[in-house]
Amino acid sequence: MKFVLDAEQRMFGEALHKLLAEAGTPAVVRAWAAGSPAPGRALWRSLADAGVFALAVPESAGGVGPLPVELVTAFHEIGRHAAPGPIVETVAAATLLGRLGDEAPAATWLPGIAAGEAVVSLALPPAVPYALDADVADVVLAVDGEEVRGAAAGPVRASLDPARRLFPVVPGAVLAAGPAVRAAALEAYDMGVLVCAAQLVGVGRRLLEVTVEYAVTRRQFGRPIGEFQAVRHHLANVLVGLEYARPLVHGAALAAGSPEFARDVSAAKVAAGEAAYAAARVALQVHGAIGYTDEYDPSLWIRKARALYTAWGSPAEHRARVMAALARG
Amino acid sequence: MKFVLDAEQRMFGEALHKLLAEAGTPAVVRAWAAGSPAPGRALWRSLADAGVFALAVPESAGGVGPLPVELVTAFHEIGRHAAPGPIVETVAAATLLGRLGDEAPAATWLPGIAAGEAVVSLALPPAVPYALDADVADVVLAVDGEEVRGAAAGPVRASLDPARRLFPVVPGAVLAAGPAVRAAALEAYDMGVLVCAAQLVGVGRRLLEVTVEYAVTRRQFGRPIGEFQAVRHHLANVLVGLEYARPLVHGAALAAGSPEFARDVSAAKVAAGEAAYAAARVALQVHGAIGYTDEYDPSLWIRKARALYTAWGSPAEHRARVMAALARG
Amino acid sequence: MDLDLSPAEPFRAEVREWLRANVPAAPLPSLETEEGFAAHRAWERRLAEARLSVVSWPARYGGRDATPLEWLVFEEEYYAAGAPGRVSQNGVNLLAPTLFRHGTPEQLDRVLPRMASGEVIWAQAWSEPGAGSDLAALRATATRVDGGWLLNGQKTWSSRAAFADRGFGPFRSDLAAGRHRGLTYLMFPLDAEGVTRRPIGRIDGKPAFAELFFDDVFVPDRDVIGTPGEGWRVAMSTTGNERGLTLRSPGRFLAAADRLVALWHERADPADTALRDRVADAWIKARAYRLKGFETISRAEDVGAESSVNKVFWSELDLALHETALDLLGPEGELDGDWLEGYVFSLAGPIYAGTNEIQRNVIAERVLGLPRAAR
Amino acid sequence: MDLDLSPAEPFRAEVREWLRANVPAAPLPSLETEEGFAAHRAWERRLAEARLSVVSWPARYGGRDATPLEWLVFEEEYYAAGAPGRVSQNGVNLLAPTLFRHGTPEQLDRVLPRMASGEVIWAQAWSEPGAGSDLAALRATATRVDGGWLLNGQKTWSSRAAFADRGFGPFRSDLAAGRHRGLTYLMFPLDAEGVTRRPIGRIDGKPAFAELFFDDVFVPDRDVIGTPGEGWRVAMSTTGNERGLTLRSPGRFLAAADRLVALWHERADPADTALRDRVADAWIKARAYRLKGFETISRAEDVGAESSVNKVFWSELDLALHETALDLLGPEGELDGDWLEGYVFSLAGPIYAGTNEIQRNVIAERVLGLPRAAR
Repeated sequence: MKFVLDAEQRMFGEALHKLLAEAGTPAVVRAWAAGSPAPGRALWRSLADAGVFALAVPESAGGVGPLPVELVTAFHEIGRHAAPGPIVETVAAATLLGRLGDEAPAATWLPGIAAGEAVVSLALPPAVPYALDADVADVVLAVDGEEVRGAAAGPVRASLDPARRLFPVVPGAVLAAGPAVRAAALEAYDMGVLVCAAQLVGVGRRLLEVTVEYAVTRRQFGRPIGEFQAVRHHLANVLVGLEYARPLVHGAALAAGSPEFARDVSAAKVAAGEAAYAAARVALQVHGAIGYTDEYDPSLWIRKARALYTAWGSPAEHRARVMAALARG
Repeated sequence: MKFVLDAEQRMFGEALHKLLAEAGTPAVVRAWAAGSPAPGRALWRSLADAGVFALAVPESAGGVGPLPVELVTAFHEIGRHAAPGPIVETVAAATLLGRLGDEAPAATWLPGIAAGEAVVSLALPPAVPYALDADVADVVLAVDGEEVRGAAAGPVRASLDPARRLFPVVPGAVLAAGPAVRAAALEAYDMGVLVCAAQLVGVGRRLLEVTVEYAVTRRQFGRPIGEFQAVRHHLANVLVGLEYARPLVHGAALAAGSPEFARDVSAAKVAAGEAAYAAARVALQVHGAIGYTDEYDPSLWIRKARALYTAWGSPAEHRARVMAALARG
Repeated sequence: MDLDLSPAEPFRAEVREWLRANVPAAPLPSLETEEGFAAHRAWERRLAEARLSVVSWPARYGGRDATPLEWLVFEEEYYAAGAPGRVSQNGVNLLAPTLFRHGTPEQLDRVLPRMASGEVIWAQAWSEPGAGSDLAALRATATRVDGGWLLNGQKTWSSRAAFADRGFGPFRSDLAAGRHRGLTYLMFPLDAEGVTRRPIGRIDGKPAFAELFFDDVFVPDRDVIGTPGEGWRVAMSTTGNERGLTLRSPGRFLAAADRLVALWHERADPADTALRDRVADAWIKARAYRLKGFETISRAEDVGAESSVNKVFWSELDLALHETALDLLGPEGELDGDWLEGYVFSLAGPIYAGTNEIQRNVIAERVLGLPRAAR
Repeated sequence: MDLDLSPAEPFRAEVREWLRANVPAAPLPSLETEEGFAAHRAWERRLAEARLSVVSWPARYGGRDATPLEWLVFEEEYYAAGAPGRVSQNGVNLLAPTLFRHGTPEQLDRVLPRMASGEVIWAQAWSEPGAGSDLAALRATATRVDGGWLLNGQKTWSSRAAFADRGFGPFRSDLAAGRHRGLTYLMFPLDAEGVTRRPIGRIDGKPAFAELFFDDVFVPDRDVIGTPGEGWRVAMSTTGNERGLTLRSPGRFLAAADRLVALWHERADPADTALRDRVADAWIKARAYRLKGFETISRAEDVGAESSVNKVFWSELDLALHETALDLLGPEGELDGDWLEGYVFSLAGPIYAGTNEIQRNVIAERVLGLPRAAR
């Protein structure tokens, strides 16, 4: 039993951290929100070159996956750097396509996903009713009961996080149908919830990092605000929340394929969502007015934390899934 | 509109505060818990002499009531000094008897209640399934649907608050029956909830008083602990909670007899219970180990706050009553 | 003790009727846009024509000498009717009380009527980079010159300053004096020579406030409020208003809580007691805030440190209420709309007008009597 | 990365089987009574006979050299079986690690086997009136005499000391030295000449701890742990144990959370999502604590300040879990019983072993690297 990332997994995370830091994601996110997806698409391809998307694609379709532990390692960094785009949705779509049984749509899209050439958005109602960034996606999939359809994007709905462009879907041609779709959709949802939780932990971690940095440098009433016990204790509580969300995410990743996967990804999403949102509230409170401004970078993570808090299932929905699983014993 | 106690009401409260302070209630409470009710009975009579119980008894039966504002003024002091005994239950019983329509039981008990000669305990299931201090009471009433019965006390059940001795009831002779009982029991419950809420605000206020005093005098790491921001902010939050519970209690008292009474006493109980329990948690945390000891007086209020938090209806039950009232519009 | 609101009922009826007849059917464009700002200014004129823009003011300045109870009732009706946000609120709630307390008759006659009519919209200019909640650290200067003062330096987080007409706030007029001394409280035009304003996007991108840069901006003596050098005292005398009832009247939260209850009945699963309890708490707290308001106006004495108690309570109530709404909306919660706008607005509550941490320090010292502590 | 527990499964099976066969059907009388204390001591002997009282110790002292994973598994099984509380836990979790680190071979051979068998029950004697979380303020003294030391002064909040056999803790041996210097760590008999113990009632009245008064109590040199004057370092080297995993193993909370889930299924209205969400949170947090434990033992390095993170988490989890149970029980919640006992116990969590406020300071400084602050 060794319940920590092994050396290779750690190096993979550090490499992504370096890649994303050098990409200067804040500018990429602002461009994405402003409707200029080019830098985001470039970043997408470098994530693919680093092997991120292949982690979700089965070997049979040119990938190396599914590798849930490596995926949560990647999404921790993706959240930490607020990388834009339907990354969660594309990974969930890869899981969906890989599980359909029906080879045709898998063969059409999975190699492109693994290579970073296919940006996929996905609507998975009821928890995921809108397709994220559908205007930028190469394909939009919409699951409806036992059908997977190609879909067109309706009029955009603005989100609290301007880098999240949400679209109602207009279902088109049926790509796959049958009971296998229902099972595949459930697996896709669980995988989406898992990587969304990992992303939230990364978002919370960055918020803690920047807020600690601010508390050390910003002075008020003649001393660094990090000396005030109220600030210190707020930040300590944020750390505690994140420290206990991470093992739930890792534990859920290791439960992939087991009957506990759904229960464990829901537990991870609850803890990660609460920890990241608490981190956002404290980041805002400690930064004060400047944290409340669009132009100051912490706003990118503060908005994302709140948006992801209810995305891919609200905490209440996931608590209900946990208790339902426990009821079944 | 003058939504503050008038001079006479303030003086009444101050007189009770003086009376209870001079009575040395902590010793009375400890004796009561140890099974020596004599000092408590003496205090009961002096509360009656001060006019407390007459406030709940209609003039027709030798009282001056019902006077809800004066009652909550009294119960604020009763909670502040942790006076022991079924005081809430006796007031609720007076309301029940006064509303029965049936004169016989009212004539039998109300004059004695007003005079402080009759200590009454009451079971009002489901929210009040046990009769408090039934062994000390002169009469135990048990409401069951459309019947009021005299009742005997079953074996005592120990409470977290040793001054609260709870007894299952063994129903006896029917004292009154009919639809009027149901209506009277509801009014009795609402009155009990109201004065219990007032008592909770008094309990919370005393806990804040003693904890502030402790924080000013107790030194750690070379300074009064009241200088530490964590302690200061805990105590400030307790004050805020109590400051907004009080007007809800007063507002509910003024709503007596109106269709909003049930809704408003429930709102008051929720706010008073949360504020008093928060005061107890902070009192314990600020006092540290000494607050966790039986022999140190704050424990009297810390235990009472938790016990009353779920007595006369849990916060959840009262939130449900509020929302039900709002649903009816 | 009583809760007899009947003395204010005739006024309530008049206000309700007027609002029913006059509140625009469609919501005005956002206050934080140029177009919306103009629309809200026009709305203030209509309120003024009905003598409803500043009901608690003396009639000679455009008010109708309403009692505090009548004012609370007006606010309840105003927000219950879903009437537009008050673009003039910083002037009405922060500058006007300052003038009533420290202004000259000439200033009152000159400033108040045009404020009441919406002809002049005022922006508060207090905070500076490096001096948020810490007013004593202000550095923008007012230098004595013949017949007036020259303003230099920078202010920030000036609400509405992107589109407002005039500003007000304390400037450092005596560099030698101590942190709290040597401040002078001034009114100045935002379109004057030497004033540069840079709109700042709120966390949702809307330009809700602005940075102001001053380069030898001349202000005549008649626009000094109170005694030069006494600006700290002048400023402090109204911080209570900002934290207390006037800026956040109970009516605002009663209306929001009622809307939340309606949203719950409309959208939520009645069996979902987790949400139900949070909705109930929002309604209970809004009601507590209303009753506390009646308590406050029933007492003669000044609210003082009680305004800090108020501020902690309403800011946390407002945030919790809107978080509950977003959670109730589930995946719709992050989408643009009234609830999200209200949530974004509520996020600022615990920060501005003195962070809640500072308010808790004030409560600890001035209300609870805990020893003064440096930290 | 993996969660492969199979290496510990044979041991788990053995422990489960032994507990199934040996855990008393009826719960023992409360540990905090003389009768219950004796019963729990006898239970420790039975555990020792099966070499299950100190599984992680070396065999020569009565253990079986269990791996950290095997120890976690033992704790899971132990609490899942509802086995009695561990009357010897202060010796096993606090004194033993100190001896392993600082004790002499002679001390290890003399003290540990009789601790493992329950023959000698140890009480921790650290706190003093006026020195709770602030060990540097200790005033009880150890005076050098021929062949040993004389103890004088007072200790308090000594858990189990009402009925225990021996105590251990730091005493001030050099009054001249600074706050953290001049302490000597000693073991002493509680029934010795000159020791007076006054049981102190816990908030529920049970004598869970005691005050100790020392009047020239002689302690031979062989009962000094580590170097005289180095007691601070000796004491600090095990505070991590008290805050960390060893005193509050995940098994304890996993079992409590499972019991809460069972209580919810048995007693709660399934539609009551408010309670359901709190039950879910308790289960999720207990599971998080378990996984964090696996993480901790998977890392080689010392836990250090992480034990402060642990302590804040488990103490708040334990309290929230028991508050949920009492609320779920409604009017029964205040009645004496296992849940109330657990609640009373959980109330002490945020206070002892260094209050959570102090733990947050430690986290802020040692984990987050915030500037050191006096307050």
